[in-house]
Amino acid sequence: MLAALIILPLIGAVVTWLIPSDRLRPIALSVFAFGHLGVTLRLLIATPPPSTDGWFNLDALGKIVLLSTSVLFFFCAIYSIGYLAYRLERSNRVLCIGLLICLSAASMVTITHHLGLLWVALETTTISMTPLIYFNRNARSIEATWKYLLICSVGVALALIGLYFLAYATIVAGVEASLLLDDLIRDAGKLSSGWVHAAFVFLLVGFGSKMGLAPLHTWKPDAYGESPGLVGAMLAGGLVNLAFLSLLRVYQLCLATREIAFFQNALVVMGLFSMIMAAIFMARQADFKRMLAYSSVEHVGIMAVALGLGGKAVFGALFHILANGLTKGVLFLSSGNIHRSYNSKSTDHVRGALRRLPWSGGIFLAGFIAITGSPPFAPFISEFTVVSSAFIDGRYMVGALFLISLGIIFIGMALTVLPMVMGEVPEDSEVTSYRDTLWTVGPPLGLLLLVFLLGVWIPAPLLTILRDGAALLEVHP
Amino acid sequence: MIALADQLLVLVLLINFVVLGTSRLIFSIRAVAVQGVILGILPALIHPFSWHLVGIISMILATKGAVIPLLLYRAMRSAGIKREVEPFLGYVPTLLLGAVFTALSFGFAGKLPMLAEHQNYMFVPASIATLMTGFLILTTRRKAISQVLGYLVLENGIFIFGLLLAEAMPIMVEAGALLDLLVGTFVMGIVINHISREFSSLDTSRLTSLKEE
Amino acid sequence: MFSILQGVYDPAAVALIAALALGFAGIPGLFLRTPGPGQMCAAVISILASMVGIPAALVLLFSHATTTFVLEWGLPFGSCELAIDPLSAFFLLPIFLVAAAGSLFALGYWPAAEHPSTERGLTFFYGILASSMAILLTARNGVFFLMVWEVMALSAYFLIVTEHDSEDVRRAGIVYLIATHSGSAALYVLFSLLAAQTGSFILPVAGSLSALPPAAMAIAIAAFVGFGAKAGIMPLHIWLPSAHANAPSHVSAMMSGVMLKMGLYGIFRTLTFFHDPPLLWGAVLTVAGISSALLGIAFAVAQRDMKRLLACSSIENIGIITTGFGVAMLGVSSHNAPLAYLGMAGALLHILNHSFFKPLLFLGSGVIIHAAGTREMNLMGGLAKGMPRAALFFFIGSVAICGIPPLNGFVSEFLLYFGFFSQLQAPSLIYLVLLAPLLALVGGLAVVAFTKLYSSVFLGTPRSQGAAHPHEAGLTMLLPMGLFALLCLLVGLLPQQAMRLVAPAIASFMPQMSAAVNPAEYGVMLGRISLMALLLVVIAAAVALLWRWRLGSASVTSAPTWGCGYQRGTSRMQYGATSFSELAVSVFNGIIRERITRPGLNGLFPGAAGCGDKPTETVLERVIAPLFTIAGVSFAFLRRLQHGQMHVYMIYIFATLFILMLWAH
Amino acid sequence: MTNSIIHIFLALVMPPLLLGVIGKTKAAFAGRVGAPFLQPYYDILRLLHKGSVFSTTTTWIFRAGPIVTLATTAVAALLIPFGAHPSPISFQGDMILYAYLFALGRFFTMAAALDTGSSFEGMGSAREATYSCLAEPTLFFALITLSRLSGSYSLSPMLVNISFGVWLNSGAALLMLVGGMFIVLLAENCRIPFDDPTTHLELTMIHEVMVLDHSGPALAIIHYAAALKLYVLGAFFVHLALPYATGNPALDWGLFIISMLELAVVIGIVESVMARLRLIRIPQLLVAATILAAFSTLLVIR
Repeated sequence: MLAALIILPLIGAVVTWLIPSDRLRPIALSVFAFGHLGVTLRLLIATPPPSTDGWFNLDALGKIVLLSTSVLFFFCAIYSIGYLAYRLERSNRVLCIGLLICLSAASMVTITHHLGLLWVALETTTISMTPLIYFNRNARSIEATWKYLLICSVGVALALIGLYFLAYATIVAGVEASLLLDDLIRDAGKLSSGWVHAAFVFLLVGFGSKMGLAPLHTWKPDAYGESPGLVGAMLAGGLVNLAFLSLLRVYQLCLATREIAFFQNALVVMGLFSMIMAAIFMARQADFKRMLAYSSVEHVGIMAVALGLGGKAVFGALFHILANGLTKGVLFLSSGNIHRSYNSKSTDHVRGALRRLPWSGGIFLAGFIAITGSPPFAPFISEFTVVSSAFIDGRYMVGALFLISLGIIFIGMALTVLPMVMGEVPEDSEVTSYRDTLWTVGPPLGLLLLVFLLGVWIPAPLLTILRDGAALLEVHP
Repeated sequence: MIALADQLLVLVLLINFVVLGTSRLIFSIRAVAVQGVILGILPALIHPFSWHLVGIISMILATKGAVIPLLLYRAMRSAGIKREVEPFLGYVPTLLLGAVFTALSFGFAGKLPMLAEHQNYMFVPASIATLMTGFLILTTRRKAISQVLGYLVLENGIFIFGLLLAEAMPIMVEAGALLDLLVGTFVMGIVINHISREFSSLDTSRLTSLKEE
Repeated sequence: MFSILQGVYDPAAVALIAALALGFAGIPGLFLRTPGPGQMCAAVISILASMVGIPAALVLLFSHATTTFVLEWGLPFGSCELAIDPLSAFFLLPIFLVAAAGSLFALGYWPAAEHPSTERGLTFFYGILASSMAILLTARNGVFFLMVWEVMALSAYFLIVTEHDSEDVRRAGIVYLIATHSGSAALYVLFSLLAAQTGSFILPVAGSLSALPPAAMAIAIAAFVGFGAKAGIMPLHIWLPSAHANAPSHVSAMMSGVMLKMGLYGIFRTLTFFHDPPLLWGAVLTVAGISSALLGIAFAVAQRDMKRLLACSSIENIGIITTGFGVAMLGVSSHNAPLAYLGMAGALLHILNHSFFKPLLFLGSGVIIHAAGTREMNLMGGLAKGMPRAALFFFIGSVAICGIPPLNGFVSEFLLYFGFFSQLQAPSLIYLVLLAPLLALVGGLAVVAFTKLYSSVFLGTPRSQGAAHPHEAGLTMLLPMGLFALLCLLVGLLPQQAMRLVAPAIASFMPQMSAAVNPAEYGVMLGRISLMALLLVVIAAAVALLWRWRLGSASVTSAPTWGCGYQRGTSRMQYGATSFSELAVSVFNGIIRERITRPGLNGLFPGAAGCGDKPTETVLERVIAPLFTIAGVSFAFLRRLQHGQMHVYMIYIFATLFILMLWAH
Repeated sequence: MTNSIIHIFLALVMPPLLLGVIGKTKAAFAGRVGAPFLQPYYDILRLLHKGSVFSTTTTWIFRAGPIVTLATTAVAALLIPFGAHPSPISFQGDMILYAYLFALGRFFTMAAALDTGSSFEGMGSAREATYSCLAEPTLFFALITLSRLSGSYSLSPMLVNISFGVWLNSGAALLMLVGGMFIVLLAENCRIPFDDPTTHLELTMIHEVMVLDHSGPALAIIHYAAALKLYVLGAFFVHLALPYATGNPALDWGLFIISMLELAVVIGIVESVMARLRLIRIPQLLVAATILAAFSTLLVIR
């Protein structure tokens, strides 16, 4: 059953490769996405036991990321039917194949417990996304692609040497050389702290740059800004979570090695730094897709802070995986529609979106309210959990900085988003063929409803999964 | 045999300095190619013979020694550039920094516990030093090609470290090496060719239109 | 969801259902093709809900009991409790009243036929706003409270930006949104700290926490900032004037009449958690209150935009209420029961009164905007001729809000005054009595502001074409105004009855204090007041009759106003709004600083020239805006970090790695 | 009971006499014979018999103005004690009502003035508005001081309480209070140096210009109400300045009447020896009054 997660998308990749028509391909994509979603839900309900060699084990953490990725991918796939219909000027074969390969690798990341394999899968997602960012085939997009590729590759390379350090630590410790999470956790006590520390640093920087923690985030605004809406959604809502999952694995290891304090502090510092950076760059942002990219930087920061705080905040971190992923989907897809309709990403040209695109504009506005942590939307739950546990645990400084940067970000984002959606459409604004249709509006709307639902009611099974996940990340005395 | 390995590692370090010091792209490409070849030989020295090993070695020699350098060479020709003019940091300072980092990496390696059989060999320092060299190139060079070269050197550093693990977990090392080198660098090659088509130049200082005013 | 509502006869359940019904009022309209019926149905639903809800609230108020429900919800913040105690019930009254009146008023003021694009959203969010406020009062779980609070704030935002085509409206909306969101941040802190104290997000019961630990002080500060920003206490009022001015009038009525009170409710509720609070808290509230009263009314005097004037006077009234509450807290801290009782009674009664006359005035302003097509008082005049009834109601409101007998405003201020004076015999805090002259000054300025408002709008002759042909408002608009005017009169003439509404709320707020005083004596006092009010009416009637009789026997002629010899007097030469208040404003010069643009006249025969004035939003324009500019500049500097040069990005990575390495070892 | 009847009788009949006395005094200073003491009564009666002219601009407010002004002043007259005799109506907190009754009257007067749409009357009411709200705090400081001295919350006790004994104890406070209240008395009743009831230049008027358009009975009511206001505030002032009291009721009534007349004479003298202030100076004088009263309050409550 687990294998299906990996294989199904690969089959899909082959099929879409064979399909000649640019109109049919997205439909096939959606079909396979639906299949994947089905398998995912099936797996969440009836989880198979870990594989005997311990390489594959779909634990609670994996489930959360898998769920968010699969759901987001499903909606993106549906969206692609409507969206790519407007982009028939160029073939979408590479796009569809890339997405499916990425999905397969992503599933691999979520189900494996072998750090090496996890790393390989992660690298695969990075590379499979490269051509997608270059979808628009222009100078700006090639630049974005280049930066994305080089920075992420360097980052992942660093992660690799981090893993090597870890492995060498096992050899030095004289225990069975292995990168299986469970073995490592078992032998964690024996590993020499020198290598382990070095490993953690390299892994943190490596996965951090993939995740986009400041100051390793520099590729994000370019890549998100230049890639199509749905690719941006997958990057911000999917890949970010995969990188975060990898960090969670490292975190589990740290817990076992009792070296957690340094790692936690590092996470808090980097997280807050990311939030502040995002705050600075979001104010007066003239390009709304770049703004969304910085918002993504902010939210990985939130997750990092939450993880670093530990305790109750970890629940917030895990829930934020879902909340952030889905909300980012809402924002990127609706902003993609707005971009299509105005044929511009500049907030100087985009005005009165509520008038021109009542649905997309409204969804974008709602997404903005959601992502800035206002109830009744899901991000509120996670962000409030983080804030409250910060204050309850007496980390007043962290809590205060957290709130302040949230405040600045809200102001900056409001000053960008509200003028976009409100008011009159400027006369000189370009008139394009784009109209809101069920296919382009339905997916973001569906995601929005999910975000709202999770904001007022978390289903009991999901709650248990989240709690189990949090339990995996607690200090075991 | 393994004593010879150490000599080769010294060679690797020297090549690092060559790459840091030269301004002619073609020359540094060749240097990196040579480095790759050396790295290809190294496993043969430290591991017992096996067909598997032969496969690995030939693969590495092919990619590091031939394919990627050729790719870069073509890109360079198509873009019609010969040398890395005005780097962000002059060659002499770069060399000095390289020396400093090499020294540092020896120190760093000294602090870490080693297996007895690796104790008096310089795998770890060499790998760290190469890694740093790669970084140095990435941060000081302007041309996209030079940056790919930097990435390659960085990879070589990692690869050297991987040799220590080769018998403990071969799959891991190969996966790492192959995925990174083959796929990663290969894709980079493709992207570079795209860049040279877009800009008819590989000067990444042209690739700065995406920024905040 | 409400599976727990067994026995619908339970008044608390009825009140809750009515509250929810308010929320659903606007929903049918969203799905109807033609806009008209939706609005009508919304009005009917909310009126019915209020007819059910107000009696239920009254029953709960007088029952002196607290009813608690537990709501199952899927969120990991403990159980979600809803409870209605007399304090909540007291605050429920104005919500139901204003919601019903407003939605009826909307039928005439914002008819769906004329505003097809905006009406649906307006009606929908109006219901949501009312409902969320009602539910807010019942929330006893901190997180649930926050969620409802935000829903309230956001729906208010969408109501404010109904006419978002206009730049002013958008700016007002953004300022409001930023202000309220910053307030919410403070509330995050508040409820987190509370949870840290009690160990759960369930709000603690009254008097269960000690006020001694520093955390308590932090909680108090957070509450003051978070809720004060919503209530519009100076200097947290920045959003208030423009928001109230730019929202549709019945929305302004709802916001000013009810929503601001939610902030006060929050402060009340939070401070009830603590037993024997320190004097400082009361002192801070008192000072903040009296200064916002004074400055608020001073700003009101300076305004030339009718609705801004009303908004500023809201700041004043909130200030008066806060003063009363602060005094009450001081009474609690100093174990001075009469002071606590009078302060609280004054505050609560003024809350009630303000929710009568302020909606009346805002609805009236809506009628005026319909008639004159502007909010600019300098362009109006003489409207009373065309709309006598609306003018009468508006006049009642204006007199009432000045706190003048025989209307309701006087009663609540009277209680406060008496509280101050009674300090003269008190063992401590005698200096509180000095608040009386300040409050008197506030009253005097209020008279200036509202004579200015009423006269420049309704009296004299029209100052512009727009105001030349006013028409009487429709029944749906007059009915709510009449209702509020009637309530003002009733409370003014029968204050002791109004007192009975307040008593239970006080009892629930400070049981030991209200046990220590005998409300009867205040009842007697208020009885005298109502007697005097009646006497006043009688004498006035007598004089009027006498005059009638005289007029009957003498000749009555009518002629144009005597121009003191000027034959060519035009209506533009009247004393307008600005000129009327110019002298008074000059007294407060420096705080208000009207920006007056004078024409540069030169040459023997200068051409046509204009002269305008604009009162400054001192806090916003002198303090907040500069801060934003500074932040913008410094951010712009830091943004160079993202300059698109690859190798520097690499340096970032390298540096991070290096620093972390050093940190780790 | 009889006292109440006398009280009401005096309040109804005596006020215009004060105006007459003031007029006589000024005439005497000017070396004229001057109008008879009862002239104000004649004026009022004559006005009552005249017909009325109403501006076409006006609404019911214009007519309500005089009525409400008179009614409020009358009620105030019932609250204030005359001489040693407590007022007919007295209850806890009536001093607040007393202060606010005038506010009601003022509201209507100003509204009525603006109702005519005449720029002069608007000017007058603008001035009235500003000055009276500056005078408000002074009155309250006075009330606080008195309430503190008498330990009661009602006008009658707190005013009747003032005696030479009190003067001996807290003379300084009372002296300042007298100063402040005298200024307020003049300001509230629009006497020189604040306003000149007899000038003929509308630009300089405050109260008189507000009633320009009133005619006939309305004007009569206004004149009478103004006199009554002077009387009521005067009675308040007399309690502070001239607190004589003998046990004997009749004698006390006599003393009260005499002291009221004295007050009128004093006002007359002030009006004859002073010139009207420039309008810019008026707020300063009022603030000075407030400061005086505030000091007296601080003296008694510290």
